[in-house]
Amino acid sequence: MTDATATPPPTVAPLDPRPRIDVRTPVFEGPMELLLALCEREELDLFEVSLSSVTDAYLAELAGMEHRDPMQMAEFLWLASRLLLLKSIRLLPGEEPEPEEAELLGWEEDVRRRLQEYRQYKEVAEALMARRDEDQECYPAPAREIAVEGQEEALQMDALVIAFQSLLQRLPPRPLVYVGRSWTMEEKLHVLEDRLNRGRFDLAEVILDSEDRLEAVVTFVAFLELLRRNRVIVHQPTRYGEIWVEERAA
Amino acid sequence: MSGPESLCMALEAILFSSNRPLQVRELQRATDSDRAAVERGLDELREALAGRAVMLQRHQDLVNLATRPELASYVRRALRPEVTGRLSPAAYETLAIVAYQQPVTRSRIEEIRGVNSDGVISNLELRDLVAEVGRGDSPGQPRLYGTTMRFLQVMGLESLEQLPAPPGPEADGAQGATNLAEQ
Amino acid sequence: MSGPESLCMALEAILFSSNRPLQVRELQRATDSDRAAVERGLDELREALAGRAVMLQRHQDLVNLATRPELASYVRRALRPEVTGRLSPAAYETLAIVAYQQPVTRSRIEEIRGVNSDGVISNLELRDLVAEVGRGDSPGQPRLYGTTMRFLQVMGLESLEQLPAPPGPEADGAQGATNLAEQ
Repeated sequence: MTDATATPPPTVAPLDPRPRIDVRTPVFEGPMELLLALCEREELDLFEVSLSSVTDAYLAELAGMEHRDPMQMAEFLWLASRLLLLKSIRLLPGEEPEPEEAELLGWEEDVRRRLQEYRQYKEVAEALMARRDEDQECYPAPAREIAVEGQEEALQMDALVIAFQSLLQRLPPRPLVYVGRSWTMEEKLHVLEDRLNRGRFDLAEVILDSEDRLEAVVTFVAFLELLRRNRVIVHQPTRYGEIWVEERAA
Repeated sequence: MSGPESLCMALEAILFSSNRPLQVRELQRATDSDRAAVERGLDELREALAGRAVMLQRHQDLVNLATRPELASYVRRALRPEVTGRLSPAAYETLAIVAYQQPVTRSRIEEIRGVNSDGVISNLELRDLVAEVGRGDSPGQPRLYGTTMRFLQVMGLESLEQLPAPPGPEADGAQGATNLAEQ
Repeated sequence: MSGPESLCMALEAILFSSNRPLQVRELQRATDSDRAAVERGLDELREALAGRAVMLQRHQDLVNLATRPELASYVRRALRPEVTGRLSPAAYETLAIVAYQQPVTRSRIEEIRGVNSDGVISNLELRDLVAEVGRGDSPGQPRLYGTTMRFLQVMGLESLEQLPAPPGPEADGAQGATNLAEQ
């Protein structure tokens, strides 16, 4: 886990009693993984192998490991002790195994079975990893605007005027010392036509671009003119939402 | 809904417009159709989409449209979608176990891996690759984990059925793994 | 690009994945094709889509896919609750994080919330309350999210400076407020 999202939220970290040693740098996360790797390195057949034959390699790896989480280290050490026991039994052959030894031999069978299962998932994991590297992602539909054009109820003119009035209140009145320019409706018509060429626009946004209320009124009248000339269609996808103005298809 | 053909069209329009997977039930409600009709419509849509750039993804009761895996590089070049961070080998291992054993408990995952897997599982949950899908019957009602639609998307699969034959003592695990890599 | 058929497929995949109209030039770049080839591919795609729920729209140099208008009522029925329903507590939480920490990455949001936030973020995008405002410098160039004009309208705010003081006495919050005020 080398990614940033794996880091716990900062508020949680101090509560964790375990020392935050990075256990990710060593190759082996757990004893099963190490054991499997050793069997593969020694080219031992998992179906045939006697685990006592990997004991020395296991102990050597363990000795070379960097300091790590004591809990995790305990898991490695526990397996090491079992392996040593197993090896000592195997070194003294011939005698009838005592009950404790029989239990240990059963344990070996169990570990071999688990190693086989683990190896299968590890192979699937590698296949998934390879697939991921092939750049084969499927991209789902993005958040797109829901096409409701032509479906909503006709926009009422009074609703439009109310919307305009509420916009007006958000614009400053004409300042005492007037420094802005004054607009004619013809000029504003050109501005709106320009905007339409670039695609649809939000009426509120255009009106709020005004320097003062007078300019807003001129813009609004110019917009009404476009509506009257049938040059634009207007729709409001949600009540009290944006009022979209768009060029009417020729 | 006037006919089976238009149901298929309506389903396509809805799925095209939705930025999240939809449940069959939601599709029923939106089209005033029963479950069987929607399932037929989805089958029809799947066929209609053959040879097109978009395919129907299905994960249990969820459906969505997504681009075909072999076209990923074009989408990436055009739109630079956000790159999902790399996963660790431990994460892939856990993902493999969840994919084949779902619904699966944390303790079963840990039994197979032989190590504590809390951190890995919550990382996979955070990335929406794995999710809690219910609670087990055993004492303590342990959480059950399964893969998500996002898992299918990241791996470029239409459904979980496209995963190779499950590994197991009877099947040859290496065989399945090879198939997956070759797809 | 191996052939005209796959160019048509690539164009469809790109247009499907895009949430905005794309310029012909962008399509050329993503597919390594000249203008004439892309135009032919688009013609082909238009034909392939005949009788389907989705159509190719063209406005001057801009192209995009959209559902056919006669299917809009299904789309609205299926997805209206998402756009107009009440915001969930999770959505408010996410919105608050975006408002105070913007521009903010998805992973930062998830770090604070502690859960996967894909769904919530895309719902907020759908409602036009948050939007992508750029890309981060860190590996993978993660999307950066910020609030929109519509957020201000919905909240009855004239500007982001009118947001109440950010939560948390810690330096991090104060930092955020300063950044916000400076924007």
